[in-house]
Amino acid sequence: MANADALDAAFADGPAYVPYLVVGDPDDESSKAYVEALDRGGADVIELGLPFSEPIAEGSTIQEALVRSLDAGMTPDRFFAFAEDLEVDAALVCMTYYNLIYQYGGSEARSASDASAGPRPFVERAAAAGIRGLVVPDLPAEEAEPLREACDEFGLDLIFIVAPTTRGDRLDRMMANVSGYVYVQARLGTTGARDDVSDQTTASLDRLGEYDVPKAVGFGISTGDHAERIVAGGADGIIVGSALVDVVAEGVAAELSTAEVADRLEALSRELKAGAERGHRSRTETVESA
Amino acid sequence: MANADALDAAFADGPAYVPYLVVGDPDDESSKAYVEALDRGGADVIELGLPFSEPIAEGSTIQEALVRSLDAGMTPDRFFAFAEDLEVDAALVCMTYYNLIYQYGGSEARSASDASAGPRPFVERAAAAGIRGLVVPDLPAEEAEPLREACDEFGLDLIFIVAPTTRGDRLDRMMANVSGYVYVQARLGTTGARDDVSDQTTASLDRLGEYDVPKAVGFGISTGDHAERIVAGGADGIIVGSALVDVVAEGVAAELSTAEVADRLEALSRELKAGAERGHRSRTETVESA
Amino acid sequence: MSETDTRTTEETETARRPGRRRGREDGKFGRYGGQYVPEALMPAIEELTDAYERYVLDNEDGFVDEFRERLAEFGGRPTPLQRADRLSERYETEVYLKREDLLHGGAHKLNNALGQVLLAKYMGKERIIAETGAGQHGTATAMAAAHLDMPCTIYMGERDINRQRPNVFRMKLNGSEVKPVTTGRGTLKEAISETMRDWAETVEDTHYVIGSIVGPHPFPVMVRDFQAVISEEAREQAIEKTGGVPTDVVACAGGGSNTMGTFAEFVDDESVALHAVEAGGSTLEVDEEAGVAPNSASLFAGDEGVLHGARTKLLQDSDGQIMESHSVSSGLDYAGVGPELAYLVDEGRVDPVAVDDDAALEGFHRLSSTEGIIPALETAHAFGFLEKHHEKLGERVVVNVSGRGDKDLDAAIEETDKRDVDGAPDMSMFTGGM
Amino acid sequence: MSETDTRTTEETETARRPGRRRGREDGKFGRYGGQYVPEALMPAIEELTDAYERYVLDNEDGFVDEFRERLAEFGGRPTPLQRADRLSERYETEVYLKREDLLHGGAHKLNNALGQVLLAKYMGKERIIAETGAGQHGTATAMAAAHLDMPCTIYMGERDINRQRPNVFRMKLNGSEVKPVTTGRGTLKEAISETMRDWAETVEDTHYVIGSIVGPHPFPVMVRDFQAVISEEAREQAIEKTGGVPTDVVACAGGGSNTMGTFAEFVDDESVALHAVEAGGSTLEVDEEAGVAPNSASLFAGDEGVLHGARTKLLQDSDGQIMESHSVSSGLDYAGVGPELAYLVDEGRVDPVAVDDDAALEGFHRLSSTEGIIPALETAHAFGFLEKHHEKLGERVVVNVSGRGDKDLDAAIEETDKRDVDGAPDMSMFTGGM
Ligand SMILES: Cc1ncc(COP(=O)(O)O)c(C=O)c1O
Ligand SMILES: Cc1ncc(COP(=O)(O)O)c(C=O)c1O
Repeated sequence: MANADALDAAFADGPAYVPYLVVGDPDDESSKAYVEALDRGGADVIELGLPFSEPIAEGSTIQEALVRSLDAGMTPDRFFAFAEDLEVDAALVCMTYYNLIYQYGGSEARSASDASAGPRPFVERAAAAGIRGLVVPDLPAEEAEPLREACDEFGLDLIFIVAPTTRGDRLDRMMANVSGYVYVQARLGTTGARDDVSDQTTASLDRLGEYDVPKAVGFGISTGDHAERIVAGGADGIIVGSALVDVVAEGVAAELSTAEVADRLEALSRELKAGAERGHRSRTETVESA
Repeated sequence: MANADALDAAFADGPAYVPYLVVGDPDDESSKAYVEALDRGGADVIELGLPFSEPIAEGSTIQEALVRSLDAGMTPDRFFAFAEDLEVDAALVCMTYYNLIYQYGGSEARSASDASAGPRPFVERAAAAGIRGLVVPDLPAEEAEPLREACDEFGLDLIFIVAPTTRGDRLDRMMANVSGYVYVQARLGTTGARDDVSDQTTASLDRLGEYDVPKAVGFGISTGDHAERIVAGGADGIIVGSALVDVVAEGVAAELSTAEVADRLEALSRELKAGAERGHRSRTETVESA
Repeated sequence: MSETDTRTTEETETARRPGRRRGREDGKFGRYGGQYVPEALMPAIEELTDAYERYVLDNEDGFVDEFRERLAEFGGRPTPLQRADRLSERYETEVYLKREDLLHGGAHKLNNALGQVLLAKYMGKERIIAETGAGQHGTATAMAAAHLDMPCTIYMGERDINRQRPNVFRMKLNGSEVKPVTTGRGTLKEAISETMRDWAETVEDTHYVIGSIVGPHPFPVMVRDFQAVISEEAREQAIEKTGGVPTDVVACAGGGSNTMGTFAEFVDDESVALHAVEAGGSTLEVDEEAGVAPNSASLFAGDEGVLHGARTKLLQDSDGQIMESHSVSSGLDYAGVGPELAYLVDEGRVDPVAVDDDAALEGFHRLSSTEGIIPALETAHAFGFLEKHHEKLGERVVVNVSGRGDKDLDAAIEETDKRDVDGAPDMSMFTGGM
Repeated sequence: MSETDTRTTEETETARRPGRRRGREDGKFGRYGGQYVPEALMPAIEELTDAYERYVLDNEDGFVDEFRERLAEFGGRPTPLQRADRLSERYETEVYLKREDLLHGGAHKLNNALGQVLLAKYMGKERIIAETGAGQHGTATAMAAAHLDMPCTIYMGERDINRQRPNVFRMKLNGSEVKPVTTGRGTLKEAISETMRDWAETVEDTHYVIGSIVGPHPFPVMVRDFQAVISEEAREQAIEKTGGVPTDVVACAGGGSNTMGTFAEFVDDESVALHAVEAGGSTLEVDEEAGVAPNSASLFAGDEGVLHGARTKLLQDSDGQIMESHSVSSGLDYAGVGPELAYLVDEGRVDPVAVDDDAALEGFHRLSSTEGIIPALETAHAFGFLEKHHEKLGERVVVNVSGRGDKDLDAAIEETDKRDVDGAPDMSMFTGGM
């Protein structure tokens, strides 16, 4: 049974470390070990990727992980069973594409003349599996009403992604719908590990300053140094995906043991978490010395 | 040196046997033996084919013979040398396409602003080589004036081909230009040995009845029986090409000796000549008994 | 000048004919359509929507005039509406062919590609990207980009590259960069993802030319409006030649761009029956287990979902995973369809029909041998429909010949060889490839 | 109705413009032309001459009206005259393209094939035969025959069949019989001989569709008159678009049908320079010994002779044997040329230019990458000319794009790979064939 704390709690004391992995990559058993390693490494929230066949928002690292998971037979029901099975302290968030949410529960929901019937069964099942929030990269705020309602009904948070280019009306609309945290996209483009920290991040955090919701920055964070600088720059948390998925992919390529890969994931997690904490301290110090 | 009798003489007593072979097929030496075999077999006139690269009026049998000869290096000059070298009693006629006649003697003749300068050098050289007449299948009477003049100058006959479809003005114009004999095309189509005698032949001979020039029938004659029926039908001579070229081609394919091929050509010639003579007798008898 | 006159008349006309305006306001076609895209793309999509409204709808800076002129000069418009003498005899009805196969590039695809590349130029973009599956949209985009002097990158699955080499060659000849996509199965789906990925990083100076009436708003309305020139011409030509609008209009449907292009101007003519012919593949049965639909009949056999930015009808399994679709014609081989068509089918305005591979191949040979026009295999489905359903058609039928078949010779030899196709010539000397 | 009006105007026009009537009386163009054919064909040729005069010149039974209508509907006429923006910039002169590549089938060849097949129908013939080399004339004839429901046999050398399989496939798809010619070297020459042979046997019910302005009268004038639609349109379009006739008109020349088609209406406009661009092959030097001309520049390098029924300029050795010609483009690979062009060159009215294989390939890549039009390799020679001689051209140049290059992709890859071609994309992934 997953940890039942609310997402806000995860951001309550100190910067949150929010790692992402694709569930079922490369198989359910290893995947469980990997997610639990993230937890041991200090995860506050874990984003569990439920693979969709057309992941238009992903970089190639994550896309390939999604394909590995699908090829191994991942389905929404297996995903929920996986989540139920997990023994972790971190709060669980499901990251997937809207069509899987919309289809869940079969054709009855779909073919009802009321189009909003779609997402409810998925959210209900997710809640039962201990999922505390949803990230849906292809669902803009404008189309989010039915999902927002279902999340409210079952007590899940709906997390939106804010891009470097999001501002004005769109940003307001999004902020009116968001809960849990906002996913601040560090740069233009899709997911994927990078070496530098973007100026766009700082600008985004500035723009978001007035909104009272935790801001987790993602896209491209791969080292403790990154994490430090981002948190120092004002982020309430860091989201790390591709860098961790890379570790899994290397494990597949080099045929490493599950334990070995889990160890590496745990170690990288500790590094990232420690970086985030350093960043937080330096920020506090700056604030104090100011 | 070729026989110097005029062509008319060849038709003077009894039906004329007019065989055709491609000079230089498959090489000059064999070719000489073959032509001389025709002569021994009773030829009255021999049509010597000078190969042109685009023989549009030929069937595939003769076309392939032309290619064999060209591949072995035949040229107009070698052709004339070949004719000069022959030891035969029959009168020699050259059958070729107009471009070779027109080009002979090089670019001086060609580029003269008077287009009629073209054929003269060829005819002069042919006459010197003992050629008594020309057959030019792609030269219609309408375009024949310059060649006609050159032939008159050097004492050659110009033989025209009359098709089953030639009548009226065209026939008159042709008959006004022809000398030696007319080549009566037995059927529509191109050269090639066939098994039957065409009704078109009889019709053509009827149409030509009023003109006072020997009528030699060709296209498709291959046996003594054919020859007999054609001469019985009123022809003054028979022209045989593809049936003889076939014998040469078989010799090439079966790698027979030159002597063997020459014997076959002589034998077939005897059969054809005998057939023609039978036909002539039966016609004479019919006339007498009428 | 006369262009402007025509436009004005058209605008009045459009106002009287709501079908031509559908979706322009908000990208919605009843429950279908929308903008299901990553947030990072939203600004680009908004910028594009704005540009679409200004240039395409309001002819700002004379965009529409230039577009029409280039379509005429470079593309070869208008294409003829030709009476098909022998098909008319065969089916005892008047059959007319709208000859999009004569458009530059050999298919209707250029209408859209030229429109979008020109629009990108008006928007001040400096670079064009596009996905392609069979290569038809890619070649059209590459041509338009060369014509308008825009750098262009085409994403294409590695497997498709190997299957469609002549089209790859054409794109490269036209100066485009062709980027092989090696992720996943290396086909159209992955190429679309890869193009979206590129766009997400480069939205500021790059325009993504989508190849059909799919994707997020404003693509479905914009592509329809560019392709609508087909039906604008066809309707006028039909009236001029036959004295009235046709009784039936037929077009094949993959994503649906030639379909909506051919239907657009007739949607408001209630007397005109509209037939959208989908690829029935080998069978309409679906292999849920393998996630494979051996067809691509999303209008006929699909159900509602969200794909590539829009809510529409899809081929999907019960979880919502998109199926691998199949068709003898790679250009129809897509698991989704334009949201406007999904709507018009639900409304009963468009009649969806599936024609299987065999019937399409027969149609291919029938048109080739009796009318002297070798159609694209996509187009051939429309002629399979004619053979099967001609008895229910009225007395004046317009069929859109969406493309020519030169690109399909290899595939047609091979597929014909596998079957006993009615009316096919003996091709045994060629089997084993050319 | 308006068709008839146009015709009348045209006839008056023609009367004022002797160039359009040249050769119609007797098939003579100065010293060139004539009817050098076997006697057995003369009646067919006379029958055809009579039919040409009645139907084509006098529009008996409305032949010309039907021809024009079918050219428009089936063929896609008029083809555009397009301004080539980037070439105009490059050469600092206005370059316009006459887009015959957009004609059905992908080349100007259909103008003639459709005219002759229709004429055969008016004559009551029941069967069509034609020769083909590269397959372009064969495919055009096969299309026209299918369209007009005439049985059709195409003769093609066995070697050409192997080199041009896609075109063979197209002819068969259109319902034509393709007869391989195995005599001799199995190329165009032999195919012509074989077709003549068939014709000599079947003249009564068969029409032989010759593919260029070559052969005995009335073919050169008749094919010119059918192809003249190119220049009729181009002249009108040029006047409409630019306010006057062009200063220069450029067309490639093999047999010369697209050349004369493009020139015909301009011959009487003395201010218009006419450039006939021949295939210079690898060199203009001739190998007398081997009987090989590594080019097919008969206007530029040939001399007078008689071939395939007409007196004209030829590539021949000093004996008068016809040379094997060569060009990177198989459609220009012919040792003769139309007698009318030979005449116009002697008169100084037409400027003959040879462009070699390398320059043609560069032209091919230049047009593809800068204008988005992949030309036939034949056509590419005209663009090789433009590059080399643009400085001597006037301010308004019309170039005929005689055909599209889809048929040439394989050859272009291979030939580009052999050389270092300016502006060619990197195609290394494709070399070794596709
Ligand atoms: C000739 C042709 N027709 C139809 C299609 C299907 O596309 P759409 O349904 O968007 O017209 C294609 C796609 O490649 C095509 O090439
Ligand atoms: C595209 C194209 N252009 C030109 C030619 C040359 O023929 P002509 O000189 O008769 O126009 C051909 C012949 O096949 C061709 O296909």
